[in-house]
Amino acid sequence: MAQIFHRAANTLAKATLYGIVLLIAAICIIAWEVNNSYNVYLGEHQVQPVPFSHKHHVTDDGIDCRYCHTSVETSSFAGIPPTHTCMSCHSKIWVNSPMLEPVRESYLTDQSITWVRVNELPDFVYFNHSIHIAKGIGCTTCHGPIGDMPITYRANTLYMRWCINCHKHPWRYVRPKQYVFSATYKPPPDQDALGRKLVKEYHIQSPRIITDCYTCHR
Amino acid sequence: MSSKDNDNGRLDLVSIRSKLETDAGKRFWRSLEEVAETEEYKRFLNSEFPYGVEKSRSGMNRRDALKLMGASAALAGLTACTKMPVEKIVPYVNAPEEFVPGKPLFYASAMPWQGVGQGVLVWSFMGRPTKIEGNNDHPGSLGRANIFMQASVLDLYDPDRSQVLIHEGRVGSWSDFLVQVDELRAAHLRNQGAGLRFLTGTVTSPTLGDQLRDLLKQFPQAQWHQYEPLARDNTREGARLAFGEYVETIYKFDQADVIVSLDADFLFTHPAGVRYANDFANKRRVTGPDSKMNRLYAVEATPTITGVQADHRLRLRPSQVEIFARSLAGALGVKVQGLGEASLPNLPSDWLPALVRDLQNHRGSSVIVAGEPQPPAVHALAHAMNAALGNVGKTVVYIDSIEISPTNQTQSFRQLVSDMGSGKVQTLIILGHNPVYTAPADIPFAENLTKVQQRIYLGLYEDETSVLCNWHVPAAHYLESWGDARAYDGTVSTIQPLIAPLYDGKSAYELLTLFQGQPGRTGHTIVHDYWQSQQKQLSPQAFEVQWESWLEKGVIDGTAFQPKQVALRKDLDVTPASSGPQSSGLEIVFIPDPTIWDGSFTNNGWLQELPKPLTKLTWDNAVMVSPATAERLNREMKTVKTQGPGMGPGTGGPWYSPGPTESSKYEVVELSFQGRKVLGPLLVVPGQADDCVVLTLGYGRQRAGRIGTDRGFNAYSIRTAENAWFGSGLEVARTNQRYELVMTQHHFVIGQPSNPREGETVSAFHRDLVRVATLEEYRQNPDFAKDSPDMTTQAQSLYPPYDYSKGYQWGMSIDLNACIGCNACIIACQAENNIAVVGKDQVGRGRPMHWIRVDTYFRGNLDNPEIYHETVPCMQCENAPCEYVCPVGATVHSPEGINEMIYNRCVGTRYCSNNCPYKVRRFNFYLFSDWNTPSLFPLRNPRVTVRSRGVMEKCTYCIQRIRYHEIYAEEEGRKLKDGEVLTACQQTCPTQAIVFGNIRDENSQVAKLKAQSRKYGLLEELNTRPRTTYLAKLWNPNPEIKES
Amino acid sequence: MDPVDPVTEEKPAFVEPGSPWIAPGHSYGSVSDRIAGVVLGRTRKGWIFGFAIAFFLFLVLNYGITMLFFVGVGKFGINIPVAWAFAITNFVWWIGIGHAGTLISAFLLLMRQKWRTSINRFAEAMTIFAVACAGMFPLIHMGRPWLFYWLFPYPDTMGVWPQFRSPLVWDVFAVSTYFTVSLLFWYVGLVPDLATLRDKAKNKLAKVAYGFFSMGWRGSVKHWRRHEVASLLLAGIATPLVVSVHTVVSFDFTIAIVPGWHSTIFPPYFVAGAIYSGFAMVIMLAIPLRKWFHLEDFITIRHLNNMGKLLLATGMIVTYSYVMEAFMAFYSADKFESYMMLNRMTGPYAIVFWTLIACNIAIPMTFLWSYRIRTNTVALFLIAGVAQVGMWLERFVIIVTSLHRDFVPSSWGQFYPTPTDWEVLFGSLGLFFCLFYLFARLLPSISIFEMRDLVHKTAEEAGVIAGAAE
Amino acid sequence: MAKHPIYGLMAEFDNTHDLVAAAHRVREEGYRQIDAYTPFPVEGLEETVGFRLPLLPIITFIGGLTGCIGGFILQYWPNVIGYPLDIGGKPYDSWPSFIPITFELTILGAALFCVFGMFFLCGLPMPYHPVFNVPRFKLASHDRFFLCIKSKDPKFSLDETKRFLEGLNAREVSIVPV
Repeated sequence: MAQIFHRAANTLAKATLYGIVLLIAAICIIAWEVNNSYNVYLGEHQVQPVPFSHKHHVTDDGIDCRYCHTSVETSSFAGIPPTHTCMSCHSKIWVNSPMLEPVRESYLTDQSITWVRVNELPDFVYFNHSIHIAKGIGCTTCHGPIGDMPITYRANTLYMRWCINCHKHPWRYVRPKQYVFSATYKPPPDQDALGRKLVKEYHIQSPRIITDCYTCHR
Repeated sequence: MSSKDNDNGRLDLVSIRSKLETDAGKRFWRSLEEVAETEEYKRFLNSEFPYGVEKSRSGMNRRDALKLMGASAALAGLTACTKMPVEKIVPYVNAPEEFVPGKPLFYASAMPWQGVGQGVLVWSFMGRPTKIEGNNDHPGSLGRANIFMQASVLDLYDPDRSQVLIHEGRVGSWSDFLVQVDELRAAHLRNQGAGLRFLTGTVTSPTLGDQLRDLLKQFPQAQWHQYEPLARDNTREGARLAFGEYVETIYKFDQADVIVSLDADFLFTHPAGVRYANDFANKRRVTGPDSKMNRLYAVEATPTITGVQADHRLRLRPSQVEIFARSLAGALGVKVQGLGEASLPNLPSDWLPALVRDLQNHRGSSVIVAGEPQPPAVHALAHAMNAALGNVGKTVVYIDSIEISPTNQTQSFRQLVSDMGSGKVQTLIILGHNPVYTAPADIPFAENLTKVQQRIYLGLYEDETSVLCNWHVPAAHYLESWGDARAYDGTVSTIQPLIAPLYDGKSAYELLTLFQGQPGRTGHTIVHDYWQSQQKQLSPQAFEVQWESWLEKGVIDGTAFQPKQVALRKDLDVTPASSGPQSSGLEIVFIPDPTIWDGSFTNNGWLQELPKPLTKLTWDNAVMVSPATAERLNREMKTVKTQGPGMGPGTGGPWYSPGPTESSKYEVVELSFQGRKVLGPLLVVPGQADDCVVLTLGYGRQRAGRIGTDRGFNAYSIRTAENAWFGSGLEVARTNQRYELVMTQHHFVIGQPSNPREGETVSAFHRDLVRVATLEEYRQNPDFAKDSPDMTTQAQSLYPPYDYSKGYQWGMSIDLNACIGCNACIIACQAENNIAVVGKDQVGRGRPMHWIRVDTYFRGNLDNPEIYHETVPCMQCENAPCEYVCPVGATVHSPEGINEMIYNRCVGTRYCSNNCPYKVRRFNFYLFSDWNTPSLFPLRNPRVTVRSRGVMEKCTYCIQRIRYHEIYAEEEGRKLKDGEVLTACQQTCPTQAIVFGNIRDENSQVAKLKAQSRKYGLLEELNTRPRTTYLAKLWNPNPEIKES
Repeated sequence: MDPVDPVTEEKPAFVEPGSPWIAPGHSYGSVSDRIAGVVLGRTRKGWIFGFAIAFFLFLVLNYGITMLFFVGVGKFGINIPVAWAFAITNFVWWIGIGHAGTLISAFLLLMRQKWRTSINRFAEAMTIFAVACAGMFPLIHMGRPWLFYWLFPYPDTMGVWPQFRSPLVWDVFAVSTYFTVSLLFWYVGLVPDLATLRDKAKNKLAKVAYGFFSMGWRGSVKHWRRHEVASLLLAGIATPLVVSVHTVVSFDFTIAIVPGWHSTIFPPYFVAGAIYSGFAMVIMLAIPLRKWFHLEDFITIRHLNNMGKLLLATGMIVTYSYVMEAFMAFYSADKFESYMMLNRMTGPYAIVFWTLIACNIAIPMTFLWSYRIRTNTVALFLIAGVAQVGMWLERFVIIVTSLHRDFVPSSWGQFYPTPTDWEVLFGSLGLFFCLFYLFARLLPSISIFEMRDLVHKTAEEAGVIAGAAE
Repeated sequence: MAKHPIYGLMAEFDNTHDLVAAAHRVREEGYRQIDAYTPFPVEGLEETVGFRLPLLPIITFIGGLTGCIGGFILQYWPNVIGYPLDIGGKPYDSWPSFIPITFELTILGAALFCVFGMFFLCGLPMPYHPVFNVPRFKLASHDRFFLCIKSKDPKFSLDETKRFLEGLNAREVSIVPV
């Protein structure tokens, strides 16, 4: 009887088998990485109608978050500043800057500026800003180093797994209330001890309660 | 969420939509004229299925397929390896001041219903009204609402509302209309208003009344007619018969211990039904064996919401009610002329004497109520009896009529039509109420309408009347307009808009002001200026303060009418209008439909799909007869050949898949009444009086919209002015047609105890689902509702119980003794929780979506059974059987004891529903939520996820409300107070039968109710440990009456 | 029998004298050729015709599934309260059918039953195809089938996991394990036969294909020894597996509290029922197979008789279960259980219930006692068919009649099948037969090497080759 | 050791009796690198080809144990540590509910290890093998029995071994090229 396969087929067969295993592993790892960064625009600068710089306004000018995001302490929604807010300064400074043309146009034509949403959650997630502020979770905990962002980008995946991580261990992320709006706050080395103290002080509920599904989904 | 704010500080919806909706929005909003002529639009109008469902049934088109693929990819993308879609965010240019984005605002307003103002409180999210509640400050509401108030918000967003001004069948322009009005005004000014007529419904609005009076002054020859199909003419005429003038009767059910209803459905159809239900239930509220209850005797033809609550219910044909009233009056010693000597042959012998003794024992704390269907004589007798029993001033109070101009509307309408026929009317301005459809069959309104040269119709819809008019002006919904209306006790309620008119609709005020020659005035100025003119003593600044406070409360203080001293006429003569006893043939009875009323809510999907009390019929009306009459008819009916197309089959399927049709097909009969004929499916209703046939109004409409057109049959077509409520001489014949009726509860087992052995209703008691005792039995054995020890939740488990001893522990108590089965909770829940409407076909396939339902059970004999309503939301079992079978953990338990349903995790195995012993879970078999109709998007409650296809949903104890309050309490560093969180069903319940709260707090209302001995849980022997529990039903029968 | 072997063109070493499980006159070569000939011979018209019918039904299935995926699971006649109906009935039915294959190959192997040799291969194929059909149903009956992977444990972006207390997750593991193990078992058995086909094939493509899948099997002693050990081990673990799978499937019902589902008798009852329907299917496949491919020498009347007896035995267990179920319903004095049973017998679905009793008990239990009927291929085929229908109805009755009237009477309802229900039921038959037609055409329906072994043993026992081994 | 251009020598037998007898003789003669090829498993050959206690049961057991422990942890971890949730009022560690999956994964692990272990031990896949060079070897899957003495056997000598094999009632002895 004649050989059906060349003798190289033996090596090929074994190499294929091991290759398949390796390939699957590689696909899993790549998928994981892509899903955690590329798919959620992690660190990706969005093209906005106006190249608004948080770095400039927050760090250089020292404007408080709440000057623009007015309802962050009172409502689920932090609030996107109306054009009027921009114009309250920019009718006086940088009045001729070509970069600000869309802002002026919006104000004159009464047409809203359409921004690209950077930190976006699905519609079935009912995130509430005010309770996080009230319980000592700082802006930068979720929004990242906003004071260093010339163009705003997403600093965290905002995946449920990521949210749950904090809800399971709030003491790792909570900060004193006076630093909630600080863009430069760095957790102290004894964060764990401080966190546990703050959790008690701010009556942050037990992880079992705040990891409950209806905390965010309704 | 963006727009400029208009002068009212509220949002202009059009610009929101045009920004949010790109493609669909354009088509829908910018080219209405085109749309109006397209095939698509016609198809919508003729479509049998409500929003979106039709497409799901008949397959799909390319766009749907792409959309579904897109949707599924997007959904999957949340966890799978797909890039997230980029979203835009659009801020304001100038933010309105009172807004905090993401927080709701409340505005008080009022809904005119039967002309009477029903106080409402409207939730507004970012400028869009989404939910109606009752107004606490309003005497007719006390914070509660009925189904019509709850559902009215859907009408606001109804995509079928007329959106453009129509002139001679084509899209007209407002400026042309103004020119036309100017010409008419000029012409009529010349002829003193001769030939100028206004046709309105019942008017209680002081402002509108003022406008009309002004018009009649400007045009002395003009006339104002009022007509509503359910006009309370008998009540009015009864008062005039008794007292010689039109007065309004106010009943104080909170003072009444014995109540006799003579065909009166005062808990539901009365304009003050919400308030009366509250007062009535308060007198039946039992806290322990020492509590007292009122006693209700009801004499009526077909079981109504009120009659079902009666401790003694007597089935009588409407014509016999009058005889009963006369016998009762005689027995009570009322001395009036023409009382007569007739007596009822089939009245149980102990009934009348026992009732008389009971009434006489409760002089001053009893009340006799005559229902609108009864002739004026019965009303007069009721007044006389109340006077004789010393009730006047105690349980019965008289006030001036709350109407601007109380009239006998039937006469007024008849006169208008005869004038139209004789050519005396040149200009007719119709303010709503669709008279072409609702006119009595013997008053040829439609035929004579075309003899009027200028016919102007202000209406919400393009309907039967609008097509016969030269001008159809789209009306503004009450949530879009300024106005006012009097409550049942005369209190003026203000109506303020929550949103700018979606389709540039006009209110009646704005239309009349044109004829007044003041075209520039807005609705706001009209109402504001009228009230300013009434408060001349106030400076303009002081008035503004006053005005703001009125608007805030929704009522104008001190406008309630004071009790009026009236005396019975000495010469009161109640001789029957028609001589001789009623013939013994079949009697026809017309009642307003318990869900779509007189046809004004025909195009409301929520109300169409709402199961009617008792019959649980949806999407149709029926020819209702008692079981005995059905048997008799079955023997005696002759078969006729019908002309025309008949009723059609309802819905159906091919032979190999008949669907539910065969079992739910009902025999279509032909009704002939005074020479007019109508076809309708025959439906047996236990508890109805024999030998009468009951029809509900509001169906069979030719032009109602995609929801309401061609549903059921038109009872108006055989309803005459003379026999507006009932009449004898009806003939019924068989047609050999069958028609599918769709019900959410199957009564096929009633009266057939042999097969299957245990009927639906029998087993409800066998299974202890409804627990009931008389007050006497309860006093002797307060624990009658308790489970026997071997069946309680103390069942042994190998597992340790879960620890529910910390934090809030939510629970609910439903008092079956207070529940009157009015369905308000169902609609409130539907509005609050974005529950989809699925259509008749899907309901017929057993797929309704209501999260809370009202089960009806019958006990006792078939002819006059006791009837029980049981409201069933999710039981929120602590040991929930649904949870441990879910493969993905989409339903889990919260530490606060709520059985959670997470839609976005659900993959739709439906195992949880199978394992739910209460069957309270609802499944989106198709894409039931309407994702295609832009006008419905702003209706949705933004705090509740709109469910997609293939997910389970169920009652959540309104978790969005709990969380909302919980979060703000947490921020304030305090605990929630009892009563701070109200579920939607609880908030609207007119009788406060539903109470929700923290059961761990011993002082909470719910904990106290649960501590009562009447408390029981459904199917507790399954060890489900339900958090929703019931308080057993109690009857308070008269011991002197022995009923079989 | 031709004394000359067509391959070697020599007289075979010996021909066996025949035994209950094989007709006389076969040699190693003749059995190899006969069975391989089915695969390597020309395609017959009858095969094309049968395959075309099955493929048409398969297209019907595709249509039904496409509609389900695009329009919604509402295409089924399901509702609340009957949220499960045809799809789950089909699932349980197909899974049950699968059981006979594993039982024959594993359990009978452990029991050293020689007669399994000629039926195990196609019975195992039947198992795999049946489980494939079954596995499809839980997927298509989901409301959002595109999220099926949420039932598998993997580290997702949500940080959540399947709910491991749910019998549906147990199903996922049980069915996928069952499918995997059955496939492996089948493949392990096929490898030597694939080598035979490789060596016999004339066509280059067939040679490569069979060569690829036989992986270079050369029948070495070490191969055979490991093969035997592996087969035994697999048989040893597949036997508890097969029992566990239908036990887990029965947990779908017993874990629930629905009257008519919540019953401790279900696991053995379901396993017995599964074997019952499985053997019925084996019979229904064996009879045409032996006739059309002329395999009567290998699948003898005695085989059919034995399978008939097994059908009878499992049928009796099923009968006992029915009786016990009814008895316990009334004996328990549980009002829900007793009503459920009464409703099954006299309610709207009574006709289905009594048809099931007729199909599963009355007809088979009456006729299968007769040797003449068990050995009459037409009668046996018909009885197996009746039992098959009966078993489908049994699942339907369990699922639908229990659900349609459960605890709260106001929520009682009815189930009416829709066209889609029928499409996927008959469509799944199409899928099954498509696969089976392909199998019968492309792979040996009877294990060749085991038949050679049987020839050897038969000859040995008859003394044709005395004491060969020792 | 000298490199041989051939793989070995292959003797063909008509029946098992001859094959087994020959195999015994070959072993007695001192050959150790032997293999036999048969169309079905033939008893009594393992010792002659030097087959020791099979590893397979141990591999299978390890597979089963892995599946068992892994399966239980897979369920225990998310339910008790990873994301504990109240499911129907049951305790987080409701281990009886975890048994079915643990069992199924035990079976799965055992089966996978068993089958892949078998192929691994057999050295499969090996589509090319010198024995296939023997023209009549295709009968090894038909009705003939082959005995091969590999050239790497220290005692192997082409001529001697061939002669020896031919004396064993072999039907034919052929050279197996590499």
